[in-house]
Amino acid sequence: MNRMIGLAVVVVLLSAGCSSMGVEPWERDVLAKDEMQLTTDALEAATDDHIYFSKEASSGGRGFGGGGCGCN
Amino acid sequence: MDIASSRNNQQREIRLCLAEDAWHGRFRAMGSPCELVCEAAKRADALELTELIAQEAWRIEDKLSRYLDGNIVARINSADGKPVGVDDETADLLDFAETLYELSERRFDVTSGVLRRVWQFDGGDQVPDPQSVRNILQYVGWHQVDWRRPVLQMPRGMEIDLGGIGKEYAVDRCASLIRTRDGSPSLVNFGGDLAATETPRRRRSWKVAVEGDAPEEPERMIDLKQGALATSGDARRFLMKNGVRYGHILDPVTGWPVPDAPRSITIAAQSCVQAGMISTLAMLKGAAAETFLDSQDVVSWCRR
Amino acid sequence: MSRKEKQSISAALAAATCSLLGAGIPAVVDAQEESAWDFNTSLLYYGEDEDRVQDFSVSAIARRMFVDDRFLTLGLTVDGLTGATPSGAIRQDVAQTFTRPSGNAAYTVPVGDLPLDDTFKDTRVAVTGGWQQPVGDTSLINVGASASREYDYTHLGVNARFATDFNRRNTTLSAGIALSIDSLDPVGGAPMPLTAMLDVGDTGNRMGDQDKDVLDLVLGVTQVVSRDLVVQANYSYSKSDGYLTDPYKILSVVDGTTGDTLTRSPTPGVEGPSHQFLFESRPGERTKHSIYGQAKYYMNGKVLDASYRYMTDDWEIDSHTVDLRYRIPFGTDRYIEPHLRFYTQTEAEFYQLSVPDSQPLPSFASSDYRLGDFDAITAGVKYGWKTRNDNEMSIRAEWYGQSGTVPANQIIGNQANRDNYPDLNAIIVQFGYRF
Amino acid sequence: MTNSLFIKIIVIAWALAVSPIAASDSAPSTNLDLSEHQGKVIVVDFWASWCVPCRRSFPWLNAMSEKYADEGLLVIGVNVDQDAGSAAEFLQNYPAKFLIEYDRGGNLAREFGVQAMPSSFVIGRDGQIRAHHLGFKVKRQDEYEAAILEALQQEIVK
Repeated sequence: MNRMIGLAVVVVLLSAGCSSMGVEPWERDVLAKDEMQLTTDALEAATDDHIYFSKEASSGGRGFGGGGCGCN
Repeated sequence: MDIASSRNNQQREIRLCLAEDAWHGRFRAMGSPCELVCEAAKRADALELTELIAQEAWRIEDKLSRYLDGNIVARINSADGKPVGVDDETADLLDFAETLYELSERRFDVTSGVLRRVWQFDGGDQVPDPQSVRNILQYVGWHQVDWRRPVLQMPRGMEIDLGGIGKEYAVDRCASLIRTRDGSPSLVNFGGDLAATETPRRRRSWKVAVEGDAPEEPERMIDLKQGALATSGDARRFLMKNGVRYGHILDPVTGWPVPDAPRSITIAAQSCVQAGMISTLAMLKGAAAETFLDSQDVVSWCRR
Repeated sequence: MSRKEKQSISAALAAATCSLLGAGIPAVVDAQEESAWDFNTSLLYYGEDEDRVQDFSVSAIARRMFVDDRFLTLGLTVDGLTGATPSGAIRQDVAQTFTRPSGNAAYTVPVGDLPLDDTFKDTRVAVTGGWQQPVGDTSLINVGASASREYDYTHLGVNARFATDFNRRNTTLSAGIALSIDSLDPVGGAPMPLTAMLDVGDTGNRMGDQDKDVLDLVLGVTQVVSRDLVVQANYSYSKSDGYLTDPYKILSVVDGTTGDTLTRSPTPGVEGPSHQFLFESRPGERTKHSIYGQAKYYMNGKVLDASYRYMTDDWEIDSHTVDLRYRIPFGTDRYIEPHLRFYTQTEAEFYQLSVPDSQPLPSFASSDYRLGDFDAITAGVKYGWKTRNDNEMSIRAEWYGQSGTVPANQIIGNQANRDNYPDLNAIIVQFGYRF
Repeated sequence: MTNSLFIKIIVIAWALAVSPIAASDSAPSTNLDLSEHQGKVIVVDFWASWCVPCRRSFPWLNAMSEKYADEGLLVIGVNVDQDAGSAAEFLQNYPAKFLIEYDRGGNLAREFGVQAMPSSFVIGRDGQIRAHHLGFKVKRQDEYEAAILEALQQEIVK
């Protein structure tokens, strides 16, 4: 339980510390590039998630944990 | 032809019954009893079609009613002289209204609704004085409206009312909805303005009764195979003063009822909108209504 | 007015009516918009060494853009899996015979070999659908559904996500929920946990279909830090309920002193296991928490993508994952992207290599290598280029290796001389085409 | 953001652009000289080559520019790209039939308080901001157009 609270605090701190950061709306040329999106290739990300979901005890994090078995 | 809104949504219910070999789905919209006569075999199909057209009729009612706040008509009428952008469907209706204004030589005018402020056709004898008619006339006239699709702007105090087109438009929209759904042969009847989706299969034609103006007058039976019917004129809406009968068709140019207009005109045409507009245009011709109708290639019934 | 002119009124009216009714309610279409559909397709080969799992997979995501940034996304994946996978039993100095999961046949593993279940063959079809649209000027909503089917497993899921921007769109907060309802129908029926592997034809310990429900919640914040740097932090909660056991995994029952698997004799005239094995057992609940952080940093055309994930769960598995990608462009429309991934996890509290007969049977036990203590490394490279008609192609090749250890206190007698943890080496080759 | 703040911003923009001192200044705010167009209604649309909704807005801006040119509408697309190349490429794909100005340093965008890309400001004949919108939604084109028409009809308040 303590560990959960710890995680929540980290997330809250991250978001609170952010209010003054950032760029002007017209300065987003680099951020608008395809390669700067958090997920550049949805299919590759889904493939990796599925492989590691099948081979390791952890899953998700980036998004949802992913379903299906495809185990072993 | 006013679109009177049933604000109370509880009135929005559908009844369905089987009579004379066809399903009759009934509901109220636009201030009129509405009916779908449908040759569907199954009750569920008839109900589905009735629900479909009732939703469409109510949608149009909500959109065009001048009694509802917040719809596009209210936004235009409360713009206070400012320009208002309108959606595509409303723009189509306004384009149509503009065409009719030109075709009718300014007699068909969606801005003429404000004349109702001085004219109340309740069968009484309250004929307004000429000065108050002149005063209100400054707020009438489509030529004062700046309509540049999709933006409409009109002087403060003016109002538009699409009720003169709305019901016929709704009938045609509903008929074409049923056609695109491949529904069974149906007749869409909104308060006497009606359209057939196709020729009926179980009988030779759709039997349509046009009510007489007075109880002693017989109904007029019309056989409709295809197309649409619309009727203008309402014997119950008039004023009587000093032996002069003032019919409810107002001439937006003079602000006074059209003299010698027929009591009712029924038109058969391809679409309900066409039928309705021709009957309205004929009404506005007054004494020349029949001459006008003769010159047009339409099937008409005129009552004097 | 002449008769002819008057007649033109009904003709003009007919034309006007036609344009009023013919139009219906037109969809607003903007001809300047880019092509409405785009497709992302891929071919994947995943192969493990020593005749273990091989997977060929074909996937496609189709996305349709509607007016004003609304999107429909449809996805399809078809997987063909073959090969063998460690059953969970330990190596022996003699040959070992096992009953197949179906219960209809037996197979024998040679002396000293890692017991693999080679009956593994499956086709998986998975579909997804999603809708995304803006809400107001600064928010976004996503809803989706997913389903997949393999011969012994069915998955159905729904998900929704809401994201809203603050601070001139430099900060995005998001919250998502996903629910899935899965059902398992293992070959030969799901075995009762911690019961013995029986002779061929004996179905005395098999059960019917099993269910598993999963609830996932994700809370995230994305922050633009500077013109070149964007970071994301997520907290995820995942709760699984139901049948979480792997119906095909077993444990060897061993002598408490020698560590050798105890033998047994099948009923005369019937094939059956040569040694004593128990089907594994896992708790019916699992709660996972993870935090995930990602940074994308643009350096003069090159992009560093670094992420870290910490996961902990109530099976006492803790894991750390670091993922690094570095995209280096060259020429006008080519790039090369090395990829490194490090993963480490601790073993589940009920992980055990084997079951000693000298000790009382625990409630839960599994020797599934994926619940053990192991490290994994992925190393690879991706090469991408633009085709002449501005479509994108890419190919990546990666090596994935797992290397695990069994806790020293679980190793009994002769087990110390054997290789107990089934290390894994796999290659991943994926070809992608976007158009 | 209130109208009065916008007025101030416009005054600054104007002063920088119009005054000879500002013109000889080493860091002029912008090349955009709104005073040349006094008495017109001006749509100032901030756009960038990397901005997807900007692609949608160009056909509409073209249409407005043509439709209301005679009534005194001037559309100015202010490009905020850092390098001229990407703007030029964008304009090849999405040609503009209106005036394009460049604001590399984002000075004008800052003075207008631009919150998102694209951002459009309708400046009345009297130089005051009459309307503005963030982003560009095809479904709201009629509203945007109504705002322009309204500004076109406003008399200069003396």
